[in-house]
Amino acid sequence: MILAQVPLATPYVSWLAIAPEIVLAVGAAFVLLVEVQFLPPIKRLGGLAAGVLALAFAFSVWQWIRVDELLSAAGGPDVVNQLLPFGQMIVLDHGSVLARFILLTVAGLGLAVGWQLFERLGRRGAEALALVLLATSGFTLMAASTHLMMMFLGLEVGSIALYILAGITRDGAASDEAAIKYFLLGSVASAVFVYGVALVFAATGELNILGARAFLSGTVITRPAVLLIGLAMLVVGLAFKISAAPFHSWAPDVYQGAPAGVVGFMAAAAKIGGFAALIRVLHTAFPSLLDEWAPLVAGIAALSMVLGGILALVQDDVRRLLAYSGVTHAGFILTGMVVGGAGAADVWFYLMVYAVQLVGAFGVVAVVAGATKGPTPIASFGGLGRRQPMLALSFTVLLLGMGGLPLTTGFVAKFGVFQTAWQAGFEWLVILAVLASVVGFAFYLRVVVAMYMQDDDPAVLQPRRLSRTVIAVAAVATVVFGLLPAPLLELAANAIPL
Amino acid sequence: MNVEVLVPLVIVAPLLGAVLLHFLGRWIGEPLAGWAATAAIGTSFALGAVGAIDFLRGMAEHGSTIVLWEWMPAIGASFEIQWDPLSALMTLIVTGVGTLIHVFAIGYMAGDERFARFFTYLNLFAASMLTLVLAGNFAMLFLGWELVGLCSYLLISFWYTKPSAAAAGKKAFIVNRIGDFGFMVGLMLVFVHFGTLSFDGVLDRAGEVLSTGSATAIGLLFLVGAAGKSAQIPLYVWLPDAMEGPTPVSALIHAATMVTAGVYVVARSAAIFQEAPAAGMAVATIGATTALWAASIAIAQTDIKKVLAYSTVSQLGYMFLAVGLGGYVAGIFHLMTHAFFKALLFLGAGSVIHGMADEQDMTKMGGLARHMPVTAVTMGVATLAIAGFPLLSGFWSKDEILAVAFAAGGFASVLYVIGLVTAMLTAFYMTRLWVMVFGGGSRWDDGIHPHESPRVMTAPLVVLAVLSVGGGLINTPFRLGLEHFLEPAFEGISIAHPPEGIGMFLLLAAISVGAGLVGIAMGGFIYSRPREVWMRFQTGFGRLWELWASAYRVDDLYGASLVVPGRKVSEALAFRVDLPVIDGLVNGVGRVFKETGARSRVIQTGYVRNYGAAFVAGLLLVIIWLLTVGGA
Amino acid sequence: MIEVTAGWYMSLAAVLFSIGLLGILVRRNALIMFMCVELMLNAVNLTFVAAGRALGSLEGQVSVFFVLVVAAAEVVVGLAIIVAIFHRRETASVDELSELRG
Amino acid sequence: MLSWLIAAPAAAAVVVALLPRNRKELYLPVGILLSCVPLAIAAVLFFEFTAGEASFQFAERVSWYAPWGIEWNIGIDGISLGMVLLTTLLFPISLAASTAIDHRVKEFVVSVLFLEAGLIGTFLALDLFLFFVFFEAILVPMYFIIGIWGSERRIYAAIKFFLYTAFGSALMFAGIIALAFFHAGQTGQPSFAYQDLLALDLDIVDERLLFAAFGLAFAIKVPMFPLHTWLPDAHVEAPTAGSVLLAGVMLKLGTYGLIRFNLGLFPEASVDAIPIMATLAVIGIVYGAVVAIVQPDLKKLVAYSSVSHLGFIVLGTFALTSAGLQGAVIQNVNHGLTTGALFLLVGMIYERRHTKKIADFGGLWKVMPIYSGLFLFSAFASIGLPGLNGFVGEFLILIGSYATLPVFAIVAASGVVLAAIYLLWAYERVFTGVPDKPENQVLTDVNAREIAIMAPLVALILLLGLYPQVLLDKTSASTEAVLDRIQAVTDFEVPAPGRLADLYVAGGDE
Amino acid sequence: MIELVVFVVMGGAAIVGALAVIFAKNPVYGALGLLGTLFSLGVFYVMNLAHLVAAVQVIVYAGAVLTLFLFVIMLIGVDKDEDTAESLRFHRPLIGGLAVITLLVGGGLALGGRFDWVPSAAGPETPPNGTVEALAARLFTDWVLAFEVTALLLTIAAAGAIVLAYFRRDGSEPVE
Repeated sequence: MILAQVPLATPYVSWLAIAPEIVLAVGAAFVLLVEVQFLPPIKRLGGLAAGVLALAFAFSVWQWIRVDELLSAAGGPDVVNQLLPFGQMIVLDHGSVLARFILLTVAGLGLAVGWQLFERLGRRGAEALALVLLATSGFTLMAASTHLMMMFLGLEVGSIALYILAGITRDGAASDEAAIKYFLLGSVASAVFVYGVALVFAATGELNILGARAFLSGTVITRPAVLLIGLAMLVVGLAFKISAAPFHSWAPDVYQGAPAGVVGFMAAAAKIGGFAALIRVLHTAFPSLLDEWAPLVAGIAALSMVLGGILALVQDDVRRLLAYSGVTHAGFILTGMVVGGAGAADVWFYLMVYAVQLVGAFGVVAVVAGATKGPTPIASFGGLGRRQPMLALSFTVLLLGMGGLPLTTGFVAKFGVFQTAWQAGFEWLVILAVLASVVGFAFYLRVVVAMYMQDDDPAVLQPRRLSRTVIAVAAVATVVFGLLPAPLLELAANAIPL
Repeated sequence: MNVEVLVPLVIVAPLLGAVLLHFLGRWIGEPLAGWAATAAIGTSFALGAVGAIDFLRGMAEHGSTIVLWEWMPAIGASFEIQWDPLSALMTLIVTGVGTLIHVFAIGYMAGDERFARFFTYLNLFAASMLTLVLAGNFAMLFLGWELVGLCSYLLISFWYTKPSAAAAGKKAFIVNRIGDFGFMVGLMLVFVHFGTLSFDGVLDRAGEVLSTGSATAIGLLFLVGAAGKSAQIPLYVWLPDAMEGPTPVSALIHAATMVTAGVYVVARSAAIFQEAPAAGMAVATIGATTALWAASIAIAQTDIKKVLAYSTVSQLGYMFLAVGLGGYVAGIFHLMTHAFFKALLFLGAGSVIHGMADEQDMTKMGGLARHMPVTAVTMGVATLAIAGFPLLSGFWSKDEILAVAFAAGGFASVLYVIGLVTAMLTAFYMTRLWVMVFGGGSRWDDGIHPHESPRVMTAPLVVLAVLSVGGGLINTPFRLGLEHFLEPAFEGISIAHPPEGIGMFLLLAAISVGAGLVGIAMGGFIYSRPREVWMRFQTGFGRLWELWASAYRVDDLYGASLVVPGRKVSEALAFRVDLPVIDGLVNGVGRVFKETGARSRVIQTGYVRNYGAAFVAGLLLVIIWLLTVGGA
Repeated sequence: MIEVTAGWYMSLAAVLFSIGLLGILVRRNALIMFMCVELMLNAVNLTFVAAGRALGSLEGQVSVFFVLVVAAAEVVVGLAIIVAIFHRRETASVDELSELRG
Repeated sequence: MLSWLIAAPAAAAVVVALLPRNRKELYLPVGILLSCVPLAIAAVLFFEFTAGEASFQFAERVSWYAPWGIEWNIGIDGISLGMVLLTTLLFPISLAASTAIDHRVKEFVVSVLFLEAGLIGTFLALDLFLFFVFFEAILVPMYFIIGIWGSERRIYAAIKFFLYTAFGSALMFAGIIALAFFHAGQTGQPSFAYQDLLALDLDIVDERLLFAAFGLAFAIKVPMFPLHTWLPDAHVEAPTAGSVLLAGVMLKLGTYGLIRFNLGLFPEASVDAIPIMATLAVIGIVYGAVVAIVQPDLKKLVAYSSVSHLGFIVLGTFALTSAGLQGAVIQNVNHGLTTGALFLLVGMIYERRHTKKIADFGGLWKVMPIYSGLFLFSAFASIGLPGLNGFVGEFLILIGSYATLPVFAIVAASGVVLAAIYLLWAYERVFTGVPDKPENQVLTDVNAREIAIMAPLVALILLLGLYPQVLLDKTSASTEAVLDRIQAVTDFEVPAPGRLADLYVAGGDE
Repeated sequence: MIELVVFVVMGGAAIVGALAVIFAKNPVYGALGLLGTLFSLGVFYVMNLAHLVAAVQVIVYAGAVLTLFLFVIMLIGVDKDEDTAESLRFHRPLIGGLAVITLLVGGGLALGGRFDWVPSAAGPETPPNGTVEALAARLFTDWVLAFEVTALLLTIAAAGAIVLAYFRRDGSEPVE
């Protein structure tokens, strides 16, 4: 009777739009089930996971092509439906597909460089694999969502998986501490984020990002306190995920305590998801408040670069160093956001580049951590240039790439965000940022110094060929795309949000 | 042969000699290397003489400029040669005296392990000096000017294992550089006024371009340079030390040729000085003062070469006096005769030293005339020449200078008197030298067997003695040969002359000859007596004599007032400013960063609730920002 | 007659949220900190419901469901972490987990 | 052709990197051999270069990433020609002087070759983005060269070098971005091309700020007083090749940049900045020389002498006269040759004695006559003895500077005196006297390899000293163009070199 | 009028419960305080016509979640007083300051009348009735994707709980 009264408007279902996520989710479930049923060697499961990622990637490529087609099509309600399926909960646009590319790549690389960890985990390796796949799907959803609750769900799927991964080895104080800290602070940040969602909902009556944008552009809000507080909470919740100062305090502890094999993935995935969401929130939903939030984002960026840089200078552990450097990178990337939607291309390029470097760098850290049974003080990299020349060279390239040395992708990325910010009139931020880059060199070079100019650490390293190769590939990519960045830049240039 | 081919070869010949000896000297060996070098400079002399014939004949009056190749066109500097009577005369002096000294050196340097290298340097010096005098622009003149300085450096420190020799070479170069500083600034002024450094461009237009002020500035700056090279007050201190070099070097460089470069430059720049009487007067004053100052030092020296060194300084002062007053011909004339007799004196001294087994202290000599007759006689001739004994070369040239000073009147009269006193002192100390070395009884130690030098050394002495006697005859008041010869080089310049009339000449000559004779008499009278007598004479002067003997302690003064404080400043800057302050600031920036980082670490306490507080604080900041500054 | 508008409820929610947030700062027992998070999520729910009523929109109430699910998932994982830690160290005070710092 | 010039050393580096591990003896010879390829290309370039043409020759311009307006935009003119030649020459030489490198030879050769590619690129780049890429990238190989193969305090020196210079260039980077957007603002299209940016019409305030940003980067590189303190550390710790390349080429990036970019792009600000730049230059000249006098370490002495010598170049640059600028350009090359020679010589003695302390030597002339001669020769070239190359540059600079900066020129001239003091005093202490220390008595004189290393430098020192026209002929058109532009854009009067001079030069040609 | 009374009473209870959570030394009291708050909110949901939500609130939160909490409290035996001595020097003043600032900001906004919780122009005056049917209609149409995504969440939670909290009975870790 009631069904008759309320004709259900079935939302448009686009299987393609969520095909990668379906593959990931099914793949994860499959990994768990196969493990329970057949107890296969972890290597098989790893192969399976790799296959899942590859398949998801293939679907993403298909998506990209489809998006091109749709955007060049004449338009009409069907096209809109296909671009915004599922009741406009998610969007199929270049940005979301690009996020999938990056996240899937990062997941694949992360598995490869951290493979030792998964082997070490034994039976629990399967769960870890599944969690990596699920986390990936969560962040891809987060990047694709055009609905704040959807975004929150994606965020939680990804984050909760990461909390678990942080504590997955259970092999000591550090891991526990990392897990509980990440979990508690992460939950608080999530709660703040979702409170922001509620406040924005209250102020605009919209949970949909596009709806909110339409509402804001058409309405003059006389007393916007609720809206602004909601925006603040959204920004802060996401700033936590990307570890921007002053919401970064979890990052060093978690990076240091979590198992080295997954930290790269954790760090990169959370950043990508966070920035993707930030782009949607700031650029898509709140372009009308650009004048309000741009200085705010600039301030967070500045604080991140300064505080992260200064604290990174005095770190003794490479993982903490990379964590603080991650804080500075959050600042650099935020620099590219102050301009509004046009800056998204530069942000995406930066994310692309940085994610690969980060995962590669943590791959090296994982190798060293494997030899030192956990801690990775800078001294443990001593003489790596002699002990593992290729590994050291790759690490050097990656570090210098993160530092933004010309001829690496890092430089192109920095240049991109800087020029964008300059264009937007944030000259002071750019000047601060270039100076912060120099500080960046100061701490990256400390590791390089250890590798090439100091005494050997006695620990014997046994990097797997797989991780060695992947790290080298990351380094090569850093240089090759640093010389010829045009393909990636063009890729990223598509990703300007609707 | 064409002059344009001939004259460049004047430089090329010794240069080729130097290059050849540099690479093959050791292989050629002794004494052939010396003869080869002599041949090179001899060739130069011959070429110069051939090239000068035109001037003697009165043809090609204006001389010619030969451009070889461009050097620094932006400042109008090419490798170009100015071939006019002045440069021709200088060429002949340099190569002529140089050839003789080369010959002498073959004997003097016999047995030295770096025999060939010595002649390399000598030839290189000749080439450099010829570059200086043949230069067609100031830049190239400066090239030669510096290269002779280099050779001087190399030759003074030829016996580099002797620390004093090495130090002396360095001192010579550095003091010269100080003079060069002035010279360079002068060149800057020249360029800024003329837009070129070419002699043609500068000297022909000096009158129309330069104001008196500019001309004075340039003249004074040139004087600084000249004072360095020609060892005038206050930059003369290097020359006495330069005696550390082998004696032929002292003869060639530090008596006959290089040190006269300053005089040459002033003469060459006559057009500029003509616009700046004050600068000229400064030159003359410096010259006269130096002449007296150095002479007073010379009288108290016991080292034979030191006496000659101060004598050189003093004589150069005469030349400055002359050219400063516009008596260019007189100056150049004295330059030439001085080259003859001072080279002779040095070579003679070298002969003595050679014969006395490297003894230089005159108090340990005496009575050498018996053992070294040729040396004694030739040196005697030179002594008389420098003392202004009538009809010898020094008489003519020095008298001309004094006469010019007398004729100039005014303040120059004072300079004239100074010159006269100096003439007397000159006669005194030269006689003293001769008598102490050759006269009286012997005072040398047992085991020394003085002997006359070999023919190869005495022959140049004889030739120079002849020149010292007769060289003055080319420019007597009765026959102004040199003046006519040089006239084309001083076109448009009013040259200062002695007073007209034979009577005047005789009067002035009588005065100066009188002064000379007094000096000779005193010197001869006192120093032919036993040692106690002249010691008593010397102590009669008390402290004054000591002051003279110690050369007025100028070296100490410079050391205390310039060298030591300079070094203190340098050390202070290097170790108290550069390292701690400037570098300290740089490192301080780094330290501030690290320190800030280290202090900031405490905010990362490791406690979750503390992190939460930071988070909340940030959140509140963001909210407050949006509610106030940023938004509504 | 004072009408209790949505604003009242939302103000109350704000107070509750603030208390929860404050609790994170003052407590060191992981369990209680976690309860504070639950408190905050409940404040969010109240906001959603109240706002939804005022706006005449059901979306608020629907959102509450998802917040609830998330809360439940967090509870499971969070308690698992706490149990795992307690298993080894016999404590639930996060103050004792402060080795990582600086 | 120019692309090949950049690619050749990079390719060489790859080749060396691919040499088998068990053929250690091959690394250095192959490296030397391959580094002669760019030299050959540069030589061809030199002879093909058209004298008297101010524009960029052999230019190549390909879009790199069009939306940002960055391009592969390279070309050569008179200002960079000499620097490219010097660079390609010094690399084979410094590699040949590196036989003392005994560990990680392959890495060393590879670093050096990459450094060469980067340096050539920096001199050729006309796109400011590209320029900055090269300008920064070269820090890395040099950092490794100092940090791995240096002496005791190498790490400190390497990091200081890297950070100091990177700090300097950071603001320039911001400036480059700003320039591109000024261009975008005026034409609608961002561009980093030097040729395009010359046409910019900048607000004077902006121009001054940009001048400062670029100037700081270059001033640190030069290095100008008081930003020079990284230099002595870097020089002292670097291996011979490092010091040679650092002093010979890398410092020239600063002076080159000042001429090319500061004078070229910011003429008005340049004119305004003359007092500051000239003051710092002159302080540098005197200060560097005074501090050099008492240095106890030969390398440090030469390092401070570089501070002094480069002050001349900056002075000549900002004198804005024809002679001054020509002098600056040629002095860039000259200083590379003479200081390179001095560092090579210090390196040779260091290899034999493992000390660079002046006090440890004495009387070397006796035991090493040829070496002493070479040292004396190089020292006099550095002192500025006419007939050798150092004189030509300094004399042109001094004479040229007087017209616009009389007081500065006079003070600067005192640097010439001081140069004689510090070098000759050091020479006296090291070479003259009797070799009384037993270690010094057994030293062997230079061998054939070392003579071969020095020979080209000695030859060029003489050639440029006696016939600088060989280079000036090709550079003067470009320097004149820079001055013409300044004259055209600002109200600064570039003093005429004097009508007479022109007359006589013309006369000399016939 | 009734609404006002209910609001004041239950609101007060909610706040008291919340304060109990953050100030009770014994976690058990804290949990009971939370229970009170949750229950109060359930009442508010009813008053806001969110019937299903209210039911779920009581069943899921009060019933399941809080029970789980109490269960864990008992399991790990932390049902004793917490040590409240502050070990961080500046922490107390810091949070005191933060609390004051929060109050000032909130109070300032409220007194300044700058709160406009929902735009007054928005929405019809008929409040939505949160019946099962109405909510289901939303959940399974436009929200269907979100609904499916919760499956991922629960899978993760399940897997996570096993991975983290499952220990072999012999105490030996499966890996290390």
